[in-house]
Amino acid sequence: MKNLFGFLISVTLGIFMILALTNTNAFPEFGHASIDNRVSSQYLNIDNVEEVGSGNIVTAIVVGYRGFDTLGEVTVLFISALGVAFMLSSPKQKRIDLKFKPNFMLRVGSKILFGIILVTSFYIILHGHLTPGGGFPGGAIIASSVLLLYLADDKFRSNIKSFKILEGVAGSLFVIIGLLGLVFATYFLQNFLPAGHVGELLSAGIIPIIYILIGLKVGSEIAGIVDNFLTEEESA
Amino acid sequence: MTFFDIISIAVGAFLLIIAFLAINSKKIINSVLFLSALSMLAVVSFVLMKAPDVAITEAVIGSGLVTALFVFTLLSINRRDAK
Amino acid sequence: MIQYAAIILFVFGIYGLFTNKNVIKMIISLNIMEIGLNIFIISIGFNYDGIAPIISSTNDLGYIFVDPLPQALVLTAIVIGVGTTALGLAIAKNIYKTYNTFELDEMEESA
Amino acid sequence: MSAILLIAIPLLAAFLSIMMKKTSSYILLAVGIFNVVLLFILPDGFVIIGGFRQPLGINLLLDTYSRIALLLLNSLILVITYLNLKSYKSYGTILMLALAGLNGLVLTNDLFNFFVFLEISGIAAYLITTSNKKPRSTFHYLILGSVGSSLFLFGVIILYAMYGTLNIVGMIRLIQASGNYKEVILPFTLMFIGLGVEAKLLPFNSWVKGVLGNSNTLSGPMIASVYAGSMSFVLGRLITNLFNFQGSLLTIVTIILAVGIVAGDLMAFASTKTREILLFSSVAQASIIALLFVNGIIIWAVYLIIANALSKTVMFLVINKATKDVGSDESQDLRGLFIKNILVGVTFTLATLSVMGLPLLVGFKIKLAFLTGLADANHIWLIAIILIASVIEGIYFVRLLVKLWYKGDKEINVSYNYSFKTVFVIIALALLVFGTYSTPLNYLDNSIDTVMEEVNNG
Repeated sequence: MKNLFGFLISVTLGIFMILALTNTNAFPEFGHASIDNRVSSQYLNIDNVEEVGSGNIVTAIVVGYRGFDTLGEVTVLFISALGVAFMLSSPKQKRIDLKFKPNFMLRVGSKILFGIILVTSFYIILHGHLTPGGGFPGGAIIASSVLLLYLADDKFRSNIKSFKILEGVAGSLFVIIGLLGLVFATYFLQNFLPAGHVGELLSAGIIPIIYILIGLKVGSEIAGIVDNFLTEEESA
Repeated sequence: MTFFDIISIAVGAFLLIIAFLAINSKKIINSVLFLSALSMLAVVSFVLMKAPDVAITEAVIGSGLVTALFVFTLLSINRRDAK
Repeated sequence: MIQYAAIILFVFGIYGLFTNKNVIKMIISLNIMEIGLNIFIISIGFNYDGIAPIISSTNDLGYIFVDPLPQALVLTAIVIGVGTTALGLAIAKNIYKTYNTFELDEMEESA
Repeated sequence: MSAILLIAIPLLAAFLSIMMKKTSSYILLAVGIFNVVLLFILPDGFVIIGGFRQPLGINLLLDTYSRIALLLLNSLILVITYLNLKSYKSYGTILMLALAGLNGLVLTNDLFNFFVFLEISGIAAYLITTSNKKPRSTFHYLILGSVGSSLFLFGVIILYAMYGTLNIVGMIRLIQASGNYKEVILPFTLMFIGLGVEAKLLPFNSWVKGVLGNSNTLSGPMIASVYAGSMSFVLGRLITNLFNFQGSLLTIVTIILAVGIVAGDLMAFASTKTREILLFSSVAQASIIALLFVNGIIIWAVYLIIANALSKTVMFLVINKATKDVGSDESQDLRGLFIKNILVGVTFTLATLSVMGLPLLVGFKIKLAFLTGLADANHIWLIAIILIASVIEGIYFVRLLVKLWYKGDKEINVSYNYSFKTVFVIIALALLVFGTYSTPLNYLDNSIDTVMEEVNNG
C-alpha cells in the first residue's frame, strides 16, 4: 500500500516535471543552451578573464566570483566532519578489526604509493587555476592517500589532533584572507594580489592560495571522517 | 544520429538500469556497489558534457570516498554481529 | 536524453526513499537523487558545439564554450552531498548502536 | 564595517574554536554580543563580496526587514546559549555555525548562496537535535531536510536555465519583464515545497513530531523559535517578492496552508503530551504566518513571527526543563507544576495567552490587525478558518493551563534558576507592554522590505 503511494507520487512528480520543462519555451532544449543571455557570457568576457587571471574559468567562478559559496561549502564539510566526530568518537578509541593481516609487501608498498599519491594531489591543487582539478579533488586525493595507509596497516592511526589543528588553521586563514581583502582592497574576499598572465603558474592572485587552503582543509576533514569510521570505542 | 547521441542514449539507459538495481537489490552491499557504478557512469556523462572539473571531483569523491564510507559502516556492523 | 535520464534518476531517488525502510538504503537513495540532480545541472549548460571552459591563453576566447557556471555549482553540490552522506552514515551507526537494526519497521517494536 | 562580518566573524570563531573546545560556548557569547551591537551600527544597502558587480558575484542585502530578523535570531541564540551554558557545553561550535548559516540565509541576495546557507543551517540543526539522544528522529529530519534542499536547488537551477542569473533582485526583474507566470510554476512549486520542509508547513513536516516531541532545553527553543522564526522570515521574503503566487497556484497554496492551520490545531487538540501540544501549535502558527505573507500582510506577519518566537521560547524552556526533571511530558504527570513556581507559571500563562490572542497581550493586537487586513482583502473564509482554529487552540491551551496550575496526586519538584526566571520575566513583560501600549508597532509598515524598490530602481 505504502509502496504504491510512493510509486504514484514519484511518477506524478516525474511526469509533471518532464511535461512542464518540455512545454516551456524559455527552458533551453538539451544541447542547445546558449550562454549569450546568461551571466556566464560575462565570465568569458576578455576584460573579466584578464582581471581574474585564471585560465580555468570554472576555477575562476568557484574561487573568484562565487568564492563566498566556496567558503560556505567548506563550512558544510567542516560541520559534517565535526558532527561525525561528535557522534562516533569517544575518549578512548581503537581500530576496527578488519579480519585480514597485511603482509610486509603491502605495508612497504603502501608507504611508497602514499608519497606518490600525495605529490599528485599537490600537483592537482597547485594547477587548479590552469587545468581541471583544484582544491576539492586534490583534498579528496590527500584523504584517499591517508585511507590507503589505514587499509594497508591494521594498527595504523594518524594523528587526529594535528588534523584538527590543520583544519582549523586552514579554515581560519580562508576567512582571514577574505578579511584582508576588506582591509587592503574594499570588499570581502577581493583579490589584493596582482592577477598576472593567464596560463602561467604564478597567476590569478589569491586563487591558488585559497585553493591550497581548501585542499588542506578538505583533505584533513575527510581524513578525520575516515578515521572516525574506522575506529570504535575501546570497550566494545 | 550522431556518435554523441548513441553514446548518450547508452549512458542514460545504463544510468537508469543501475539506479533501479541499486534501489531494489536485496543485499545492502550490492546496493552500495551499484551506487559506486552509478557514480562512475555519472563521471562518464560529465565528461560527455564537457565538464572535466566536475568529472574529476565526482570520480574521487563520489565513487571513491563515499563508497569507502558506506563499506566501512557495513564492516563495523557485520563484525559486531559476528560476536 | 541524458537530461531526461537525470530527471528520472532524481525521481527514482524519491521513489527509493518512499519504499525503502532500511536506513543505509535510504541514504543510497538520497545519493542517487543527488547524482540525478548533478547531471541535470550540468545538462542545462551543455551545448553540442561547445568546448570545456578552460583556456590556455586569452586568444582562445573566440570559441563557443559550454556554460561554466553550472559546473561551478555542481562542484559545490557534490561536496555538500558528501557532507550529508557522511553525517547520515554516522547517524546510521548510532541508530544501529541504539536499536541493533537498520530496518525502520523493526525499530518501532523494540523501542 | 560591513554586514559580511555578521557571517565571517562567527565562521572564523567556529574554525578557531575547534582548537580550544572548552571555551567555545564563551566565544559564542562574545560573538553573539558582537553581532547584536554590530546590527545597530551597520548601514543599509547591498554588500558586495569579492569586488564583483551585481550579476557577476554574490551580494548581500541588509534592510530593515533583514535587520529585524537578524536582531531576533542573534539575540535569541545568545539567550539560549547563556541558559544552556552548563548543561550543553560541547555544542558551542555547532551553535556558532548555526548562527553563521542563519545570518547568511537572511542576508543573501543570491539563490545558490541561499541553498548553501540552507545546507549549513540545516546540518547544524540536525546536529543540535542529536542532543535529544533519539538518532531515529534525527535521521528522519536529515532525510527530509536533504530532500527539501535538493528540491529547492532543482527549482533554482530551472530558473537559472530560463533566465540566466542567480541574483534574486535581477531574477525578479527578468521574471517581471517576461510577464509569463505560467513558465515559472514548476520551479516555484519545487522551491516552495523545499522551503516548506524547513519552515514546518504541513504536509512536509513529519519530522517535527520526532524532533520537537523529544526536545530538551537546547533543541526545543533552538528549533521551535530560532529556526522557525528565521525560516518564516526568509520564506516570507521569497513569497512576497519572488514567488508572488498567482492564479491556480495561489488557490492551491492557500488551501494547503489553510488545511495546515486546522490540521495542526486539531492534532494539538488530540494530544495529551505537553511537548506535542506546543509543537503542533507552532505548526499551525507557521501556516498562519505563511498565509499572511501570501496575502501581502507583511508587517503583521513579521510581528507575529517575533511574538511567536518569544512566547515559544518561554513555553518550550518551561516545559522541557520540567520534563527533564520529572521524566515524562504527559500533561497528567506535570499536574501542579506551577504551584511551587508561581512566577514561572504566570509568565508561561502570559505567553500562552499571547499565542491564543487574548486582549492586553501583544498577540491580541497582532491578531486583530491581520484579521482586519484579511477582511480588507475580502478573504472572509480565511478569517472564518483562522477563527475556528483559534477556538480549538483556546480549548487545548486552557485545558493545558488548568492541568498545570491545579494540584495532582503526586508532588513534583522542578526548580528554575535565576537566569531562567529573568529571561521569562523579561519576555513576559515585553509581551504585556507591547500589548497594552501598541503605538510603536504602527511606526513600521509593509515598506520595510526593500527588495521591490531595488528591483524598480535598477
